[in-house]
Formats: sequence, C-alpha cells, structure tokens
Amino acid sequence: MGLKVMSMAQAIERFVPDGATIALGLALEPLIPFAAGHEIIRQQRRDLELVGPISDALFDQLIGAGCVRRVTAAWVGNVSEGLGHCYRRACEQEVPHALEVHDHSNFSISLALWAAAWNVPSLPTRTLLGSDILRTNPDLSVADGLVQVKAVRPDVAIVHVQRADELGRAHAWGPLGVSEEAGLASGRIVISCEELVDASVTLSDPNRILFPETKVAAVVPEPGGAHPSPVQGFFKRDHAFHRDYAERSRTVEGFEGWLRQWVLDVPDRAEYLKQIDPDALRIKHHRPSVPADFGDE
Amino acid sequence: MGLKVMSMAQAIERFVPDGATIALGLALEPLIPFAAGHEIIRQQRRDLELVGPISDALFDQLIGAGCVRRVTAAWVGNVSEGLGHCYRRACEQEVPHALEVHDHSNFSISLALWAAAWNVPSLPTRTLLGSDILRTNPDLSVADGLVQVKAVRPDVAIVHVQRADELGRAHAWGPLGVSEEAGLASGRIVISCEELVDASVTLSDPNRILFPETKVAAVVPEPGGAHPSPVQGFFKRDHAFHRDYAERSRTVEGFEGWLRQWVLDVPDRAEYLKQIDPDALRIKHHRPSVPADFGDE
Amino acid sequence: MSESYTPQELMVAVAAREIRDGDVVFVGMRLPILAYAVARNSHAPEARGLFEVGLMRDQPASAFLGTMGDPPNVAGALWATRMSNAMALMAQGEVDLGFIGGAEVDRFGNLNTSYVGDPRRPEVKLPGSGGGADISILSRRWVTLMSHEPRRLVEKVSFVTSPGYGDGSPGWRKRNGLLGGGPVAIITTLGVLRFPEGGGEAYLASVHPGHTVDEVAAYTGWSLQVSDAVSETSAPTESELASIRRFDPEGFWTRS
Amino acid sequence: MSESYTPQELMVAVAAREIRDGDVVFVGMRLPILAYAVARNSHAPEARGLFEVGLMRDQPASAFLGTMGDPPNVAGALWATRMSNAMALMAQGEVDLGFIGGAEVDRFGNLNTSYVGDPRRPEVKLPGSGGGADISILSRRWVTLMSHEPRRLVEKVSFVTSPGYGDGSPGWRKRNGLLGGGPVAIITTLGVLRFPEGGGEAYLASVHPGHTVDEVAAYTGWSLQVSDAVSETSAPTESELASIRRFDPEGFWTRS
Repeated sequence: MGLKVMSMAQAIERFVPDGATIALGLALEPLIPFAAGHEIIRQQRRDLELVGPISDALFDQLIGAGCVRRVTAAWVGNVSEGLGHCYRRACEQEVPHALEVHDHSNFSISLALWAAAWNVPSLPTRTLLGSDILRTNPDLSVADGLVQVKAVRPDVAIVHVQRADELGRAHAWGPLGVSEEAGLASGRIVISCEELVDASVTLSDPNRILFPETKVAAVVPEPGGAHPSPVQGFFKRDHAFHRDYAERSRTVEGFEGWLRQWVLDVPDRAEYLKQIDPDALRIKHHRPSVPADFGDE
Repeated sequence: MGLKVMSMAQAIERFVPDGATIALGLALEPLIPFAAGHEIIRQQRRDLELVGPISDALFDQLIGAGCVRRVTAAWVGNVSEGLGHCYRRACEQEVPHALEVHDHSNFSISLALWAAAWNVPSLPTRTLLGSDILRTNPDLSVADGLVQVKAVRPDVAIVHVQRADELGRAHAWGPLGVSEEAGLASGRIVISCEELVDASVTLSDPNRILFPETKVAAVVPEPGGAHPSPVQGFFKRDHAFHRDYAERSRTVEGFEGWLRQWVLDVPDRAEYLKQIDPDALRIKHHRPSVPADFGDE
Repeated sequence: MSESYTPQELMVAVAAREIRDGDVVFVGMRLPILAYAVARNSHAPEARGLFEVGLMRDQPASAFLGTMGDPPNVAGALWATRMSNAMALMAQGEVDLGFIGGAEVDRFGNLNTSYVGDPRRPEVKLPGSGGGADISILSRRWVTLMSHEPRRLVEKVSFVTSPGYGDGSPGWRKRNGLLGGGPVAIITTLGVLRFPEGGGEAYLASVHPGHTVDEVAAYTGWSLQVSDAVSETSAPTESELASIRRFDPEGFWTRS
Repeated sequence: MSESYTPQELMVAVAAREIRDGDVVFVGMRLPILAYAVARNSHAPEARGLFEVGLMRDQPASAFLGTMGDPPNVAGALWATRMSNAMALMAQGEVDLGFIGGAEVDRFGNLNTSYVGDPRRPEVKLPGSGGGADISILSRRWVTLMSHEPRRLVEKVSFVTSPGYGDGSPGWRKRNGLLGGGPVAIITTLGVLRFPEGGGEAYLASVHPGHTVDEVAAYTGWSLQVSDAVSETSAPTESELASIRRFDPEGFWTRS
C-alpha cells in the first residue's frame, strides 16, 4: 500500500531510462506535466522518443536540452506564441543535435495510440489522404484508399491530473485529448497530481478514474506541476510565461539562460514555484460539479 | 429550445420507422431501455435490425413480438436465467417468423461501432481468430492474420440514462459498455431518463455528458424506464421479474400472456409501473460522488 | 457425498483456487463472480477483477450480484469505463485468467455457446459468445465451468464459439494467431479436467468427493483420458463455504 | 484605411461571417476562436463550436482564451471528451466549417505548416499539422487566415500539410479520397480570396478597405486571378468590433 507514491526525482529515475519512448502533453494545452519534463532534463536523460499530439512548449524544452532522439507528434511549438525555436534549431541546424521527426496529425496520433491500446499493428483512417505527411512518416502508408496508421507503444505515459490516491486512481477533468488511449497504449503510467487524496474520494466516482490502476507505476504529489499550462479548477494558463519563454528561446544563449533559471538551478518543483506568483494564477471562482449518486442498495 | 422533449410514444413514432437499424441495451446489463422497447412493440414496428452486445431480455421480447428481421449482437438471452426462449423459437422454428443472426463477440460489436463512429469500412482485431463466428457472420473476414470487423451504422441508438436536460445533454454513470461508440456511430440518439434536469446540472460536469447534443434527437422523461434492469443510484435489478419472464416465455402462449400483461394492455410506462412495487427496488442508500471543481477564473 | 455443500459450491471453491494472488481476472457471469469473491477473501488479496461491462474491482461487491452490472458491483469500483477499454487490457495480454461458461465443450477445450446443430436451422439456438470468444482467444489462461453431462462434454462441438486447442494438434493456437495460452481447466459437477502443458487433449485430474473415475468417464461424451495421478478434489473448506454463502446468501447461484 | 480597427479585427469579422447559423464549427486556435465568439453573438446563435482538445460549446467562453484548452472554454461546455470523439464527428461529415492557420498557401489552397525547403534539412521547421490536416481533409468546407505576404502566398508550397485542391485539376479531392469539400476562402490582411464552386484556383473576391487590387496582386506570390465582381470587404460593424474587444480585451490576438 502506498508504494506508488514517490517524489518526481524518484519516478523519473525509476521509470524513464535513456532511450525510452515517453508520451506526455496528452490533454493538448491543459495538464502538461512540465515538472516531470524538467526533472527529465535535470537527470540528463538522452535519446528519448517523445510522443504526443501538441505539447505546448514542453517538447521544445526537452529538445533544446538535448534529451530527444525522435519526436512522434502532430505539432511542436508554443501554442500562444507560435514557432518552437529549439525545435527549429534541432531540425534546421542539428543544434544541439539532429532530431528525427515522425509527423502526425492530431487524429492520426490518436489512432496510433488506439492501435497500440487494442494491440493491432495499425488502424485505418481517411485522414491524411492527400497530405505530404504520408511521404515523410514511415509509420503511415496507404492501402485500398485508406491510410494505415502504425501502432505507437510508449514505454511510459506521464500524465498530470487534478487528484489521485496513493494506489494510482487518478481523476482528471476538462478536455482529455488523447490521455486515455495513451495511458492504455503505454507499458506504464506515471501520474503527477495537484492533490493526493484519500481513496474514498477517487472511488466515489469510478467513471472519472482515468486509467486502470494496474498500469499506474508512480503517483507524484506535485502541486503546480503543470505550470505554465492550465489545470481546470486549480490554475489558469500563464500566457506571459509562455511569451517570455518564446522570446528568450530565440537564441541558444537565451534558451540556456532560461533553462538554468527555471530547470537546472532549481532542485525541484517547490523551489520553481517560489519564482512565480502562484496566487495570481490560482483559480478562485469554484464551479463544483453536481454529484452523481452511485448508491447501490 | 425544449423541442427535443417528448413522450416515448412520440419519440418512437418519429425516430424508429419500420426497417430501421436500432442500437439498444448498450451498457450491457444496466440501463436497458425497456420502456422504449415496449413502445416499439405497441407501435407494431416490423423488420427492425437490433444492434447491441447483450440486451438481457429486451431483444428476446422484441423478437417474440415479431418486430425483428435481423439481430447483430454478441449474446441474446436472459442474463440471470440463461436461454432466450423467443430467440430460440425464432431461430429454431421460425416462430413468429425467421430471424437473421449476425453473431459477434462483445469486443467485435464494439469495434463494429467504432468503425462506424470513425467512418472507416472496418477495423482490425485479433479476437475471433479460430472461432466459427467467422464462418456465420458475413460482416467478419480474415486478412493478413487479423479479423476485419465491418462497420455497423445504426439509424438510431436508444439509451436510458440517469439524467438529461431538455437539449439532450445526458449524464450516465456506472459501467458504459458500448454506449459511447454506439451513440457516435448512430445517425441519431433517443435518450430516456430517470430525471429531466436543468442544464445547470448537466453543464456543471461536461465530462459526464455522454454524447454530443447535435446527435440527440429526443429526450423522453421516463422514470423507471429501464425496469427490470438496474440503474445506479435509482433502481436495483429485479431478478424475480427476470425469472418470471424466463418461465412464462418458455411457451408461445406463456409469452403472449406476459406480453399482454406488461406491454400490450398497458398504455405507457406510468401504468406499467403500477403493476410493480418500485419502492422495493428503489435504491435508498446514497453514495454521492465527490464533486470536481470546474472553476475557470 | 457430504451433504454439507452443493456441487455448485464445490465448483466455486475449485474455481477460486485457480486464481493466483496478483492475477487480473476477467470475471464471467454466475459462479465465477462468486469464485472471485472467495479468492479475494482468502489466498488472493491482491487480485483484480475486470468485468466486460466496463468495471475493475479489488474488493468483491458487498452485496449479492444477479449480474456483473448490478449496482453493488459498481459502488467502490476502481474503474467504471467502456467495454472496449476492458477488452484492450485483455488484448494486450494483461488479463491473467478468464472464466467462461459453456453449453458444450469437447476434448480439446473448444466451447460452443452458439448453435447445436446446423447454424442455418439449429436444433438449439444458444445465446452466443458474449465476451466468451474474446476471453478464450485473448486471456493468458482460462477456465470453464459446466454441468457434467454427456450432452455437454461431447466428442466434437457442432460450433466453436470460443476456441480451446482447435483440432488438438501441437501449436494450433499459435499457428492460427490466437494470443492467449488457452484453457487450463474444465471444472464440472463431477470432477476437474486439465490440459497438458502447451495444450492438447483434456484429462481427468481429480474427481469430486462421492464420485468415481468410472462415473465421470461414463458421463463424458468421449473416451476420457485419466491422469495417473488422478486424485480426489479437495472439498470446500469452512472458510470457502462461509465466503460463498456470504456472497450468495439465498443460494441463487449455488443452491438452485 | 480607417484607424478604428486593426487588420486582425477585420479578419476576425470576415471569418465570423463565414459561419452560418446552425453550423458545427471546428474552431482552430487564435483568430478563429474570436470569430466563433463574434458569430455566435450575432447571426449564428445556433452554431456549435467543436474544439480538437475535446470540447463542444454553444456560448463562447466568458473570458479571454490564450488556448482552446483554457479553463473558461471548459466551464459550461456541452461536452468534454477525448480528441478522437471530436475527430469522429468530423470524419462523419458532421463538421460544417473548419478553420486552419497556415504559414504558406498556394493558388490551389494547399497549406504548408510543416517544412519550408527539403524536409530532410529544412530551411524552416514549422510546428506541423496539429489538427490542420484533419480539418482540411474531413470538414465539409474550410477557411484559412493568413498575413498577406509574398513568402506566404506562394506559387507552390514546398510541403502539403493540409491539402486544398491538390494540383488544381477537376475532381482532385474526390479522386484522392478526401472526404470534405475543401477550402472556400483565404482571409488575409489585405483581402479575401475565394475558390470556384467545386474547387480549383483561388481568385481575389474582395479587397480590404484602404487597399487596392494591384497592391494585393503585388503581395501575392503567383499571378493572382481577380473576380470581375471584386468588391471592397465590408468593414467590421460596431457590434462586431464590440464583440471582438469583449473576447480579446487586451488585444492579445488582434492588436499585437
């Protein structure tokens, strides 16, 4: 009991080895596990394959820090600001080193994960017909007028949620993007959460439990662990932070300074949060859902 | 506004024509829309194709009443009692008339509906390899060591839920079976609900909304509309009722008597419920889910 | 035969013993629901139950279940989801053990729950696969429970709904692309049949108390192989019986 | 040119007019989020917005959105779900109109958001498709918004991320299996380009106030066809502007 609860440093140490394929940023703009990504950078992981639809700036940061061998994604940049400068440098100049890109669309990356979840080699779709993405991604092919999307099986999915219990039952709400199929497709799941709650909270609503607990390897209590991305009920998105990152990451030197300030010179998320004003971002207007009655007798 | 709210008689009249393909019983044992099925029988619909995984006794009743041309399902019977006697008579003796059966497994019927939801001709799977189901169902074929499950597109899905608002936002909880893919796969959705609630209830928890409202054509307030199947938070399953049905439906005469008592001689669900003791089945011990905070500012 | 328990109670106890601690068990209807509850309360406290309706549980439901979708099975569940998600776990090989009911089984463990006779005009139309075919093909190992009658344990099933070891030839499952390992036991009202490692033909492994090998053979529709080490099935323990009666207080499944 | 609105505000107003009442609109990032809000508050009160993050809305969000996943877009949503469910509706032809941003577009409406130059060693690596390719292939009709520069409106895009009318030959989309009808408008900072019924080559349909046909042609990277009926784009109305400024109070999208 409770053996799944650990620090982010422990979770990354144990479940994200060099060379791993990791899925993250799975709800698209919200709930991006930035704290996990920063710990991966601090632990100097190398040769990772990143899998996700749209990671906002997190993929860009991992690429700039030299952790990444391949990106399998639909979009890499900075959602409110545009281009990902580290991603550009890696693809255009091999800085800090060359990067392999497996381009997807949002729909096709979802299907690649569903294929893995259902343990079939590929799934068919009509999307991507006529797109040059078919030319560059070896995981896509055309047969009988349909695109076949090859299964993508991450070693681990890293997911930030609003609340979880110590046995890994996670409640997330708001739009879910590809979180569910990515969790099912992955060998293991690492959860970070705003609140570690009693099982009586999670089990009160089994429909909101995102993953089977048998897949969840680690639960990391990490309040603010998704900053600067939004967390419904907890934090607004920090648009200014994204703008600052976009400006500073235009140059290698600027990015390195940013990385020192926010990642390398910070031991953990608690220290990171001391550099921002979480209260300015905290959501103060509450909108509790009307309960569902799971009464049984 | 509110134009979707109607009686069951109106909903069946408008959205279930003769010859329609209808999906129902989609959460497996719970939330089976018996009231809708009985109204279909009263309106003497003919040549229907029934689609669903396991319908408990509802499919058996529709078959016995002569409404059905084809069954596309994984299982037809009486979950706690075993065989479906009307189903047997139709298949073995063409009583009341011949029935076409497209056999599926639970997994393959789900995939057939996902194929329709995603608008692809078929989806691949490893299940059913080695099963004679492949021999009898023309919608299944084998290629490259995988089974291809052809899309099944119902004209209408009929779904009973705990609560819905007048614009068709439905909240259902408990296990969902194939409800979601069946709703997405269908041209239209007819909702029946224990409670018609204000939109402030449904929109307080958009994650629990089962379907896009654009697919929902009708909302029928029908308390007790799933009896004798269970409804989490509202009603227990009526095991004795299932046993009684199993016994009486062993013969054509017995079934006809049952049908008169519970369907043909009853104008609507309200009258039906007067023949049972709903309070004995009502769930009295409440287990409200802990709210999720959808706060945004 | 002891009067202190019914054949169904013995079957449940035997089925429960097939569940190993830590197993993810795909729990079928009827007796397996009770078997899961018994195992979870004794030797397999870390087992998880997966239900095709779309549920995962640790603790057995606190009240009687007529079906796996009954409200007590949902309250306190670890996951309430869609059927396809439960099937996804099984398709990945994450289900250690499945239970399937059957109307007919043959010597190679093939189950029929669809048609007796010609499917185009069957003598008996059975309800169909449900999740049975999925479990038989995708779970790592599986067990079936059946009343021991010659019309049920037959030389050759007329329709293979849920494949066991096919024609019994070595490697039949792998050759045909079936993911899981196949059946490991047929638990009947008279005894327990098992299969050799790697599959093949069923043999009688144990006979229930009060019955004999000859009697079991006489009620089997094929020439039954008998293990040299055939034994008597261990009777349900006091604690197994207490557990069974707690979860089926009216004897709905075990005394009717 | 009037000083009373910015080019972005005009583009938002024009984009909003593309939304018909009752449309299901696949709403992209940035200006289209505002366009949806404006349309919903004026001529299209029955429109529905579908967001690939996994949301459906009727009312626009009550506060500024930096992204479609921002909390105000979730509060009061009609559906919070998975991306693949939103895509399912589009794959069924249930999305009437989609919006796509682009870095480069060519005369046949093909969009590039992936690579400028050789993909193996690009001059510029753009962020990629996101949902753009999906929208371009699956929605019934779509619109793109772009800054009008010769480097963006190019003779031929170096990479087709989101296909328009391909090589421009009649029936190209249908022949290649593309489900939706294709692009209907390119809304730029200088004017509005439209396509003939059934697709083909873009032509200049209207020029924004303060600009001329010659100017638009000069800023276009191909020899631009001009409609005989080319007109001046209607300026944003007071009410459109009020709406825009209500949903982008700081001018994050429309004044920077």
